[in-house]
Amino acid sequence: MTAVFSAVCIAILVVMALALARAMKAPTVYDRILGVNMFGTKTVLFIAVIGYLMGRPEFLDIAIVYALINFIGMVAVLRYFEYTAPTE
Amino acid sequence: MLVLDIVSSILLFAGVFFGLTGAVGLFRFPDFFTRVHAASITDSIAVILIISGLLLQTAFDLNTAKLLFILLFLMITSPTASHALAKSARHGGLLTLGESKQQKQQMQQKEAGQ
Amino acid sequence: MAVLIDLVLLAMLAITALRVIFLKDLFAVVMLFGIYSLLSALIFINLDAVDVAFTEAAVGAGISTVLMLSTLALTGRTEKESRRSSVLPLLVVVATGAALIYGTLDMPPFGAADNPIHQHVAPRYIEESPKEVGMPNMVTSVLASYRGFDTFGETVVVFAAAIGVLSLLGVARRREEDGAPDSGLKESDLKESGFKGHKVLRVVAKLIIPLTILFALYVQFHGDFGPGGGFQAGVIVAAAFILYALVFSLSHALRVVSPKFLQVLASLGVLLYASVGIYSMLKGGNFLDYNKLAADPLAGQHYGIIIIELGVGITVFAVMLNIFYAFASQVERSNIK
Amino acid sequence: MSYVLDYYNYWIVVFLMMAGFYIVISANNLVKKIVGLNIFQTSVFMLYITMGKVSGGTAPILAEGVTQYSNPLPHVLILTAIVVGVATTAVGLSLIVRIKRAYGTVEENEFENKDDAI
Repeated sequence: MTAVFSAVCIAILVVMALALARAMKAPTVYDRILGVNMFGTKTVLFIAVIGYLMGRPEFLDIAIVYALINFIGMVAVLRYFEYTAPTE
Repeated sequence: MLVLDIVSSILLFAGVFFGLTGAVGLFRFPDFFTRVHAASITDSIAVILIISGLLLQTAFDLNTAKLLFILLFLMITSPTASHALAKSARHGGLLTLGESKQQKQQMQQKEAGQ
Repeated sequence: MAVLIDLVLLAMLAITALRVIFLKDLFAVVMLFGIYSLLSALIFINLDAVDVAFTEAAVGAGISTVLMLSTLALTGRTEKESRRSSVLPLLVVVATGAALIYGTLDMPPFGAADNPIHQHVAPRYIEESPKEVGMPNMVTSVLASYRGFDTFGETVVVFAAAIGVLSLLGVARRREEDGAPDSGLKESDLKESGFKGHKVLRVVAKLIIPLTILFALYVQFHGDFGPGGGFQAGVIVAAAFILYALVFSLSHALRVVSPKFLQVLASLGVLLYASVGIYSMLKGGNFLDYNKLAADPLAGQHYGIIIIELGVGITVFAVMLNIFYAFASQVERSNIK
Repeated sequence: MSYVLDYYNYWIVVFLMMAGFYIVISANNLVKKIVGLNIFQTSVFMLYITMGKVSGGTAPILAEGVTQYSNPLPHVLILTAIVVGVATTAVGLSLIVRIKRAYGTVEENEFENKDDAI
């Protein structure tokens, strides 16, 4: 099972790298936010999988926090656009 | 036990496959709205598959409950975030591919008319 | 495997930092900073620092982003092109960096068990703290018991930061308490703000906020057994109320938890912490000597840690929310003008 | 290779520290300076946590069948530092808001010019 978890970890890392690339080089500002959002979701999954990989799955709490806090960050970003017109 | 391992591996790999597909879609799709579509839908299915793959590895304890909570929260927040993002983009004046093509055509027609 | 993950994550972190240097769009900088904090939390998990990752998770993605974005809403979002040459800063940085790299070569190798840092007090914490304090989570025992005085200082620093922000930006006030009608915000204006069109967001926020607060309570009281504790729980509760303020407008949030109440709460938390210390002195021990709190020293340790973690949680919650109020009311005011 | 692995974390820490330092001394915009300070700060956190890691160890939360734990002391120091860090960042940002109100700009060279004009 460790091999499976390792493979999954690496694959999620690849997805995260792609999302990071999108967030760094984005055609519109919304693409940037989309990249960040995707990065956040994949972070949650990565934390969950890495817990099983390291054999201490009781640290899933951190994944729960991310699932909740990511949403708040997202809302804050969208709220920010109410005040400033998005350019780019 | 072995069967469970195999099933959970299949679920995990399927989830990862969808995650990768979404990431590719994030780059290959032509405009923002198609990209939201690619990212958010694959996000949801990847979350469901990977978390259920991990669920099969737990022996009904606190970790099972935590994983279920993660699944619940992600199923609620991730589509909502995508929806809100797409809606903001729409209100912010972003055009879909078809609309921007139309606009271009109109511009060209105007130029041709002049 | 852990080494590989470490390599990849640190490389991604370095690339993100490099990109931040060259971006002129400050909004993009803040977004990348959010990713930066997610990445650093992952690295903390990979390096076994789960409590630290927890704190970074709660602080980095939520509060920091919100505060920076509200500052950007007030100050504008693009950095102007600088006419100064960047040669001198680059030279200074390269020289300092080279000196530091040279210095690292004398550092003990990463991860070796016989490094000097693992020789001094750490073995005692690892071996004795489960017996002396009676808690599985060594980080909590060291934080709250062995280094309780230090943590008290940190709590006071957080409290002082709140005083600093409030004296710089002023206390957020509701319309009713505001004397001058022209300087204050109109109730109707405030009702307009908030996500009026986002029905889905409102429903989901209503669902998420109680769950977040419930989870924060779990974090607060489960901190003895797993990752968590007062610092993290306080930040998470504050984040829940921030979500409320963002989705349902600031005036609603001010009505639910008023800034006055938060000021009282912030000082109450610090006082709760200090009173445990004083009480243990009255009982004949030293300041923050939990062994004297009950007949059984282990039970005393438990009481002491639960109470001071509660004090920390209350203070951190009140301070973070109050800081957010101060920034958000500035944003609303400038927006209405 | 093992030599590189032994020092890789430290080198990245130095790189991040210098990236943050460069932003602080070269950027004109004060908000960006704060971001630079935060990057610098995180590099210090990373250094502490790196030093606390024991290879083969696990998180310092008591578990059955585990003998090797990582060092809990750096974790304690950094945990409080993160919360204090965000509180001090808030103070810095509120100073920026006041500067904006007083000078109308947050670009360093511009408000320095205004100061000189007075």
